[in-house]
Amino acid sequence: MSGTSYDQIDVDHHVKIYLRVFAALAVLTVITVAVAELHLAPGWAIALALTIATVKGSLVACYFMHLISEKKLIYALLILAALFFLFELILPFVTENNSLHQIL
Amino acid sequence: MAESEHHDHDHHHEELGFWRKYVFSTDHKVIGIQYAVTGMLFLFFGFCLMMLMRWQLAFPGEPVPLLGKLFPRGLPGGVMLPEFYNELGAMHGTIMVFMGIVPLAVGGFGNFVLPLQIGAPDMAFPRLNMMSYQSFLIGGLIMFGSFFLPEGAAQSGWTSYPPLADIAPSGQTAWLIGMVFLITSSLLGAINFLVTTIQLRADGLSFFRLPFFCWAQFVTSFLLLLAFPPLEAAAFMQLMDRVAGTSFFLPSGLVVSGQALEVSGGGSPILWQHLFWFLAHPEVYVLILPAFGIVAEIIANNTRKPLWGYKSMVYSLIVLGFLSFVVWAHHMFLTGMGTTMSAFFQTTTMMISIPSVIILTALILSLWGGSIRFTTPMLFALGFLPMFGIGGLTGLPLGLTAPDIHLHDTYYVIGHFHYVVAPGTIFALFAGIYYWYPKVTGRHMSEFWGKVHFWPSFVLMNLIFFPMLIQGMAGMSRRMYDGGATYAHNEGVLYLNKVISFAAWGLALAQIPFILNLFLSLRKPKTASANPWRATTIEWAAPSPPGHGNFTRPVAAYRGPYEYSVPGESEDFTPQFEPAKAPVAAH
Amino acid sequence: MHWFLRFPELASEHGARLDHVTVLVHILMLALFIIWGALFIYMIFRFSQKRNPKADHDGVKSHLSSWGEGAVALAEVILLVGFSIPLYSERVDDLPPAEDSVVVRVIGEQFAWNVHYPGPDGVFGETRVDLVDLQTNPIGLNRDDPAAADDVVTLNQLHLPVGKPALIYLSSKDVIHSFGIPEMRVKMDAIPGMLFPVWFQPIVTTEEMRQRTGDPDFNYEIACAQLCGLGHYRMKGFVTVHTQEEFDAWMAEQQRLKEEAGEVDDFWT
Amino acid sequence: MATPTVVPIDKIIPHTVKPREDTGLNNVKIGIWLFLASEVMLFGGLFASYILLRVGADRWPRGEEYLSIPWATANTLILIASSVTMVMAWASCIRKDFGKYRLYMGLTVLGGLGFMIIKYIEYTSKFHHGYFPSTNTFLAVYFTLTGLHALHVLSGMIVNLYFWGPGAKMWHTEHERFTNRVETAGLFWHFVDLVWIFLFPILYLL
Ligand code: HEA
Ligand code: HEA
Ligand code: CUA
Ligand SMILES: [Cu+2]
Repeated sequence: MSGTSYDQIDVDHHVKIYLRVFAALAVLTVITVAVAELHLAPGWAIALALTIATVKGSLVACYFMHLISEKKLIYALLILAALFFLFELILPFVTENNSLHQIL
Repeated sequence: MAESEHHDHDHHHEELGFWRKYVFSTDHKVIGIQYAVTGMLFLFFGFCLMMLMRWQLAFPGEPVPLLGKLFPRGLPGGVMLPEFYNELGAMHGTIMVFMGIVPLAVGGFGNFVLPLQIGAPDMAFPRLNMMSYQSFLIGGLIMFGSFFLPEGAAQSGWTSYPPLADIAPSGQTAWLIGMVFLITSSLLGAINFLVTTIQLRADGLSFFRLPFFCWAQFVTSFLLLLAFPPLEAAAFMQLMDRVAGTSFFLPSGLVVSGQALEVSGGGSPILWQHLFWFLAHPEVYVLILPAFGIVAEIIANNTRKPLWGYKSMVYSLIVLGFLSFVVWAHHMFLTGMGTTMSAFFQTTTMMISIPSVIILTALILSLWGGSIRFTTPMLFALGFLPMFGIGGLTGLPLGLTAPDIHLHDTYYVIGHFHYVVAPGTIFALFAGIYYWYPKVTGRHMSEFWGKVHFWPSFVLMNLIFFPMLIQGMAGMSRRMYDGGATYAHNEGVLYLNKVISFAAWGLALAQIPFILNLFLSLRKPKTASANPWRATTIEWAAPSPPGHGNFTRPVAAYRGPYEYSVPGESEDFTPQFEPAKAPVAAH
Repeated sequence: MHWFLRFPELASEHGARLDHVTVLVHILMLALFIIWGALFIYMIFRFSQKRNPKADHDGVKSHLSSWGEGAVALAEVILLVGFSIPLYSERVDDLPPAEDSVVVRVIGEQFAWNVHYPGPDGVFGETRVDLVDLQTNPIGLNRDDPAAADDVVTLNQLHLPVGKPALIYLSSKDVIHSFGIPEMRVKMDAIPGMLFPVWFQPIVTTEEMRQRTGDPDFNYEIACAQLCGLGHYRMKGFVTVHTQEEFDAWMAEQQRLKEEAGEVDDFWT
Repeated sequence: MATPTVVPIDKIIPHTVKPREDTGLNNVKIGIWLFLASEVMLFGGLFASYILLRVGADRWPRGEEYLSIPWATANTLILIASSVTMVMAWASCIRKDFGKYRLYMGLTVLGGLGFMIIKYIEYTSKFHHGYFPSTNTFLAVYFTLTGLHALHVLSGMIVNLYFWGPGAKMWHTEHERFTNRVETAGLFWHFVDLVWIFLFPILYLL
């Protein structure tokens, strides 16, 4: 958002979007809960729940955090962070041989 | 923070009181000095701990002379207890890494030099800068204070592996809390450095005109920013394990001294190691990159020619930064890793050695065709090169799993990394101190005593650390309270323990000229000009020492950072901040 | 080519290859250090201010250094692919078949190594945490389990026959230890809650090694390599490598002792 | 030569308010995003640990065995709503409508407060049932993750409260800078919301 002078921002348009996003988020929240009540197979349940969460997260990031119209530098930064975040998520999967649970 | 209305009457043009000026200052130069002095004090403290350890290693079980009365807890009757030895080891490592080198190299040099080199009036967030220092100080004091806990300081190694660390006495809790403060400090610092470098560069100072030192700080800050949080998460979890009785790192059914441990279990000790090394491998590059930066500046200045291969050095730096996040498990080869995983981490480890080779080669080749001045900073910078060479090269066998089976957790590892950090980074830091001292204080340090400092230090460092490689090859494990005397296979190398210890104490003596030089030079008259080394980078455009807001005139960059000995120029240096004499046609 | 590295005595089958890789890496390191170092020293003298008062703006023009860096990379690739990866993969993945090896469990504790042999029946008796008793039953062996009847448990004494793979399953009761026998070139962490196999084939008996080193008291030692608390430095075990006959005799002796002692274990040393 | 007063340093530092030309951003904006990047790594470490512990566990309870989904759903909606009021507060800054700003910012703080109260109710009810972090790994993860998140909510509330109250003085003196500050606080607040959006299904629903 920064960069554009504040006088040029069409606030009313923004506000309209915020309200729509709010509605979408609320609906998606209800859907996540409803889906969880279905007790799907774990794989599907996880995939679905995380997909919905990702959609919700993206909405927050894109509209509330104005990522949709952000500067290149911020994108570069976030791509970097995302990359390292992925490195981090390799972490549980490089732990082999983690199967024995009793000591003796 | 008292709004001190204290007025100076001795005609200093200052409206800031003593507290605001020296203690709660937001001036990057003051904060840099605070960081550097605190860092040096901690280095000195870590050094003292090490000398105590070396007594025990050289003369296992014999009472330490003089000190017995002072530390009745750890040295009853002067004889060191094994617990106390472990405390010394863990705290030596922690203090040197997190409270010595990082604050000095990044907090000190970074804070003082970086804004000056990019022509900025200060850091982007001065108040955050102050908080960063204060957070460091609190963390440091907690760590220091933990020695006075009834059961002493942390004693599970600087790596704090659980379950040992989970069931260790309360010093470990202090260690964790201290770490959280230190991490917070580094995060705040890193954000500040990054924003400063991105936003406050002077006109014309494009990224590829940045001095190499700035690049090194820039990449270092990224490492700090992105590698520290996982350790923070791990520290929280270990704290929960210790305080709230969780079992993040404790598997079910532990039996400690014949007693079943009353915890829910289900955790994984390996998890800590992953999170720790995810930080700690990038962390070791945090220790070395600023050193590269300092050495590069000094080499360019003292050879009177540009750095050779500046661009490839910068690219190597960036690649190094990236790769440092995917090699962490080379510290964990012997934790039951399978072929695939170990092959992956071996390969990345070998890959990461290549950018280091490129940087080192470029630094060495920069000497070619130069006109080398053997000033004290240059001596330390030159000493750095082969020392880092030995340290880096000994990393190679450790990075290959097969040799690592034999070498893991032996003194070979100790030798490896001390070569990189002690005659490596510490030498670079000494070089930097001698180099920027005139800028910081307006005074010169004595060249003669500088050389008296360098030569013995150089010899003794090698006498300390080379024998460690031999001991390690013989199979001597690290963290041995009796220096490995229990084991028959160490017999042939035990005599080296004494050699090393005497060399270490000798090294202490060799620092006396430095300490005296550092402090006594402060009493000399301020004779340093703005640019005593006839250097090209922008920090030398500011007066020595720089005042409030740093520069007395607007600065901009007109060329690359190291335009030394430009053909056709009358002087052998063409500062970055001097406009071209005969203006070239505008583009 | 071993002279310049001070390795401990060598007593395992794979050890020679491990040493070989180590030597190769060190040759690479030495070569680099000498070449770069020679260049470095030459330049320090050649380009001192005295000899070269005026610096040359451009410096080196050749691109030889890229070749040098390329060569380093190539050497590393060869070390990786040709030596280290295959050797390590054999260590962790090509476990010898249990029937051809001596299978032993080693359980670390602060500050000792418990060694558990399955006995002649080749089956380990059940061990349970709730049966652990520091003095009489450190590994919680369930003595009512028929498979446990002939199990042999020793403290800090690992007996192995020469020339036969020893397959050791490592774990720990309390904190992380590391099981290392320098002469055998093995080392592996013993982590509570995890079970890692380690294997090696001893090729020199203790007796032979005593002759070779001229030290009548020589013993192979298990050295704990991971900081495990205040007694880490003295967490030492012994490995005795017998001939097969001696080993069988030792095992028979243990069985006899067991019978004599009935339920009471008196072989803790 | 004598300069009796020194210009405060924040007045000399460029780009505190106005964006730099080549990056198009002001200092604070980059700073907060860098901070959020580090937060991503912090929670990433915790998520990674959660995955590792869960995959390695013999049995992992479903959230509903211990936790209350209705309360958590309510909390999710509250937090989302407070994110909306937060952007509205920012929009009011741009509209230069101080009354609205006060209203929306106040609502945001109240949203945070509501969230914390519900968290408090949840925590105490766990404790009453004898569920503690030490009970099992699931609860350990639950308390650590939500606890750390709650700390973030708390710090966000403190910042917002400051801008609602004393910090709002800047509205009149340096309006643009103030607007930037609100935006920055908002970015943090939305991030906290975003983390919760992931925590909710992971801890309560799966
Ligand atoms: C600043 C610190 C630093 C640096 C830069 C490095 C650099 C490297 N390290 Fe090191 N390392 C540590 C600090 C560091 N390390 C620490 C602290 C530990 C131990 C932690 C603990 O367990 O407590 C450790 C441990 C450690 C291990 C684990 C060992 C074990 O526990 O078993 C490994 C394994 O792969 C490793 C590998 C490497 C490699 C491949 C590099 C490479 O990046 C090196 C690349 C460099 C070169 C290859 C040199 C090239 C130079 C020349 C070609 C020129 C020669 C020059 C002249 C003659 C003038 N290191
Ligand atoms: C940056 C890191 C760093 C540095 C610089 C050092 C420096 C030194 N270290 Fe250390 N060390 C570690 C990090 C470091 N170490 C770590 C991480 C471990 C592992 C811990 C563990 O097992 O968990 C370790 C372990 C370790 C051991 C092994 C202990 C064991 O395994 O039982 C030994 C043994 O000799 C040792 C010795 C030394 C020596 C002789 C120095 C010397 O080089 C010291 C030289 C120091 C100086 C030259 C400082 C000079 C500074 C001044 C003089 C400042 C003065 C200024 C003022 C007073 C204003 N260190
Ligand atoms: Cu067991 Cu060290
Ligand atoms: Cu490493």
